[in-house]
Amino acid sequence: MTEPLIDPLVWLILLPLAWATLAFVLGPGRGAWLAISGLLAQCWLAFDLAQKVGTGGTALYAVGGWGAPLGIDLAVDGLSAAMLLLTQTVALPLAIYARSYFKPDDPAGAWFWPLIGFLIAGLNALFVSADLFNLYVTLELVGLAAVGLVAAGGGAQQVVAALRYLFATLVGSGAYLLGVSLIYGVYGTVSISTLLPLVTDDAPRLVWIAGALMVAGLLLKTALFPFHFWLPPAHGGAPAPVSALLSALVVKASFYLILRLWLGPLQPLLPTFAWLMATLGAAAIFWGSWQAIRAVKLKRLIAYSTVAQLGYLFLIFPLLAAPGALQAVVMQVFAHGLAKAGMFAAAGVLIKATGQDMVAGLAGAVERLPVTMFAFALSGMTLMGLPPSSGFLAKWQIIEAALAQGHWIIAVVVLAGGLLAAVYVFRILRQAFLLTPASTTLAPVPRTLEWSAFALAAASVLLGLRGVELMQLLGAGI
Amino acid sequence: MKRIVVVALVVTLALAFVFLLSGAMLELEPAAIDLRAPVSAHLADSGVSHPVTAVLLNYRGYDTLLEIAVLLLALLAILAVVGDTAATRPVAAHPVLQTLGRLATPLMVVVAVYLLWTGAFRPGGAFQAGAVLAAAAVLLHLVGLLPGWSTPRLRLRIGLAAGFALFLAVAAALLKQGSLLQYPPEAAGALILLIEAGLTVSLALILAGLFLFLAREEGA
Amino acid sequence: MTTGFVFALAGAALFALGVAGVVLIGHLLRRILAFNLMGSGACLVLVGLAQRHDVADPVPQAMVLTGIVVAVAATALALALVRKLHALTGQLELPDDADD
Amino acid sequence: MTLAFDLLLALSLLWCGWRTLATPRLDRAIVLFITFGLLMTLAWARLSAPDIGLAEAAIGTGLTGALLLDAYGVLRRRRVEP
Repeated sequence: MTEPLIDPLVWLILLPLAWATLAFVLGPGRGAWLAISGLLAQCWLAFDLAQKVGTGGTALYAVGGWGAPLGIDLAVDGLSAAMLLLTQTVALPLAIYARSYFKPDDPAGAWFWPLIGFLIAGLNALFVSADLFNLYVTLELVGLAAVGLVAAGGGAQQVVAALRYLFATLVGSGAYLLGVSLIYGVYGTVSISTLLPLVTDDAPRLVWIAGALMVAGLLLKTALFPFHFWLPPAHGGAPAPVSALLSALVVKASFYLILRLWLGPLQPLLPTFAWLMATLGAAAIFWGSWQAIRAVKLKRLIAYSTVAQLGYLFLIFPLLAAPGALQAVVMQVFAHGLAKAGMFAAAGVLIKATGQDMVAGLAGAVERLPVTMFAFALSGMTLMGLPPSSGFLAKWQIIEAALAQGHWIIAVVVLAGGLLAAVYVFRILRQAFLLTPASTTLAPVPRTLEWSAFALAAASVLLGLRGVELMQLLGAGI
Repeated sequence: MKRIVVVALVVTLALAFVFLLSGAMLELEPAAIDLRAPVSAHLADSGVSHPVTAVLLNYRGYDTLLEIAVLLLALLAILAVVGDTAATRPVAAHPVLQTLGRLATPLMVVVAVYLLWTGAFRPGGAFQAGAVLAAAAVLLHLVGLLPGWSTPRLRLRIGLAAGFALFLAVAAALLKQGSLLQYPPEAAGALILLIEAGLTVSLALILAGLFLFLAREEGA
Repeated sequence: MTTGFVFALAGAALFALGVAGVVLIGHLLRRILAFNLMGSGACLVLVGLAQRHDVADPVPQAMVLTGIVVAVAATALALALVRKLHALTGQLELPDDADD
Repeated sequence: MTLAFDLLLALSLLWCGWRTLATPRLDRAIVLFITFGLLMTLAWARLSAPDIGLAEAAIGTGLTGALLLDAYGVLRRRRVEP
C-alpha cells in the first residue's frame, strides 16, 4: 500500500456525497455553484490519482482498517483510475451546461444538483470498490439516482420511461445480488482479492450459476441488445444534461463491472461466454444503428446510437487475451463517453432553439447555431471513427487486436458499424445544412450551453492525439 | 396465443432455473472462509458486543454509509417526481382512534429509544428504532393528527440530512488518524452510539417521509 | 436437510417467482409486489445458504439488513412513479413504447 | 419435528407469494403480501436472525405495507370519483 494514493481515492467518494447533502439542505434549485466547485476539485483529485497510479501502480485501501475479508477494501488500478478520470471530466462541463439549461423555476431542475451528486458519488464508489456486496450498494445508488433524474418533474412520457428503467435496473441488481449471495454461500467471502485465488475452473456448479446471474443482471443494466428496450425512451426522454450523463457514464458503470469480474474473480469461468457477448455486441451495433437511421426524433436517434456504440464494447471479449484489447475498449469507453455527452448537449441546444425534438425540424441550424452544429459534427466524427478522433483510435485498436488473432469477422463488424454511424450522423447534418424555411424563428440560447457542448465534442476528437498517455495509465497495472 | 407462448416459456425457464439452482446448492462443500472467527475475535475492539451491529456499523460500516445515502436519495427522487404540491389537511379519524394514536405514540418513542440503546449488545439498533418512530408518525397521520408533508422547509431538510451528514463527518474526521471509518477501539463504542443516535432521528424522518410526502398529494 | 437449506431453496424459488412476475405482469402495483418477492428470495438465499450448517453468521445478516432498506427505498420510489403516472394518465400499466 | 415446521413455513411462504401475484383482487394481493412479510419474519426467527426479523416486520412489512395500502386507497378513490 502506497501512502500518498490514499487521500484522492477516499475524497473522490466523500466530496460528492458531501456536496450532494449540502445541496439538498440548501433547497430546491440551489447548489449549482457548490456542485461545480466540488466537481472542479474532483477533477483535480482524479488527475492526481491517475498520475500517482501511472507512476506507482495499483493500491489497496482497507476501509475501517480491517482489511478483506472481514472489512471492505477499495482498490485502484489503471482501469479504475481511467474511469474516475472520465467521470469527473465529463461531469464538470455537463454541470456547467446544466446550470444554464435549467431555468430557476424548472421543476425538472429542482433537485438536480443533489441527485447528480449522489449519482457521481455512486459511480466513483463503484469504480474503486473491491467488494462484491459493496458493489451492489453502489449499483443501487447509481440506479436509483439515474431513475430519479429521468423522472424529475416530467410529464407522462418521462414517468413511463423512468418506470421501465426502474424495473430493468431493479431486476438487474436483483440478479446481481442473488449471484453475490451464492458466491458468499460457496466461499464465505465477497471480497474480490480474497476470491481471486479461490475460484478455479473446477469450481462448483453454483459458482457458474452465480457468474451467469451477475453478468446477466449487469447486461440488463448496460442495455446490451436484446436487453436495450428500456434505454431509448429513458435516454431519449430525459432532459438533455441527464441524457448526456446517462449515456456517457451510467451504462459504462455496469459495463466496467462486467469487465472487472471478467478480468478478476470470474476469469476462470467467463471466457466460455466470450463469443456470445461478441455476437450480442454485433447485433447491438446493427440493430441500434438501423433504429437510429430510421428514428424521427433527434434524441431518440442519439439514444439508439448509444445502443449501437455499446455493442463495440462487447466485441472485445474474445480478444481480451491480446495485449492491446483492454486499451482498445477503454479508448472506446472514453471516445463514446465524451462524444455522446457532447452530442446530447448539442441536441439540447437545438431543442431549446427550435422548440421541438424532430430531426426534420433542424433545417437551417448550421446557419443559426454554427458552434452547436460544429460540436455535433465533431461528436459524429468520433462516433463514425474518422481520424484523428479517439473513436478512430479505438476502432483501429479493436481491428488490430482482432486481426492479430485471426478474428477478421470482428474487424468487418467494426467497419460496417462505422459506415452505419456515418449514415445516421449525415442524416442530421444534411438536414441542418438545408436552408432555413422563412417561417421559422429560433429562440436565443445561452452561449454557455453551446460552448460546453463544443468542449466535450472537441475533447472526444483531441483525445485521439493524446491517446498515448491514457494507454500508459492502463499499462500501469491491471 | 403469443401471450400463452410467452407465459409458458417464462414459467419453464423459471422452473428450470429453480431446479438447476437447487441441485447445485445441494452438492455444496463447506465454505473455504469462515468469517465468524474474525468477527468474534475483533468484537472487543469493535465498540459493541452484538456481532450483527459490529458488522453493520464497524467492519462493514462503509456499506451502511452508502445505504443511508441510498435511502436519502430515494426520498430526494420522490420529491423530484412528485413535484411541488400544497400540503393537505388530513381527515380526522374517529375520536377513539385518535385517543389510541395519542396513547401509542409515547409508547412507541420509548420502544424506539430502547431499541437504539439495546442495539449495542442485543438485536436492535438504529434501523429498527427509526422504523418504529416512523411507524408512529404514519399512525398519527392515519388517525388525522399529522398532516402530509409538502416540499420540505429548511428545518425538515436539516433533520432529514443530519444523520447522514453526521455519519459522513465522523467518517471524514477519522481520516486524520487512520483510514476511512477506522474507529479507535477505545472511542468506538461512543462514536457508534453517536452515529446511531443521529441515524435514528434521520431514518425516522426519511422513512416517515417516504410515506408522508406521497400522502400529501390527495387529501381524499 | 437443515433449516438454512430449506430457506435457501425457498428463497431460490421465490426469486424465480418474483422475476417471472415482474416479466409477465402488466399491472404496475403487482409488479412492485413481484419485485419485493424477488428481493426477499435473494435475501433468504444469502442467509440460508451461508447458514446451511445451522450456525448463525452475522455477516450475511448485516448484509440483508442493508438489502431490506434498499428494497424499501426502491419500492417507495416505484410507488411514487406509479401514482404520478396514474394521476397524469389514469393508467396503471405501461403503454407500448410509442416511438418505435 | 423442527424440519417439518421449517418445510411447512417455507411452503407457506411460496404459496403466499404465489397467491400475491395470482389472486385477482388487488386489495387481497396486498393483504397477502403483508401476510407474506409476517411469515418472512418467522423465517428470520428460524434462521436465528432476530435483527432481520425486527427490520422485516417494521420496515419490510410495516412500512411497505402501509405504502402499498395508501397507494391502493388513492388509486381506488381516483377511479370512483374521477
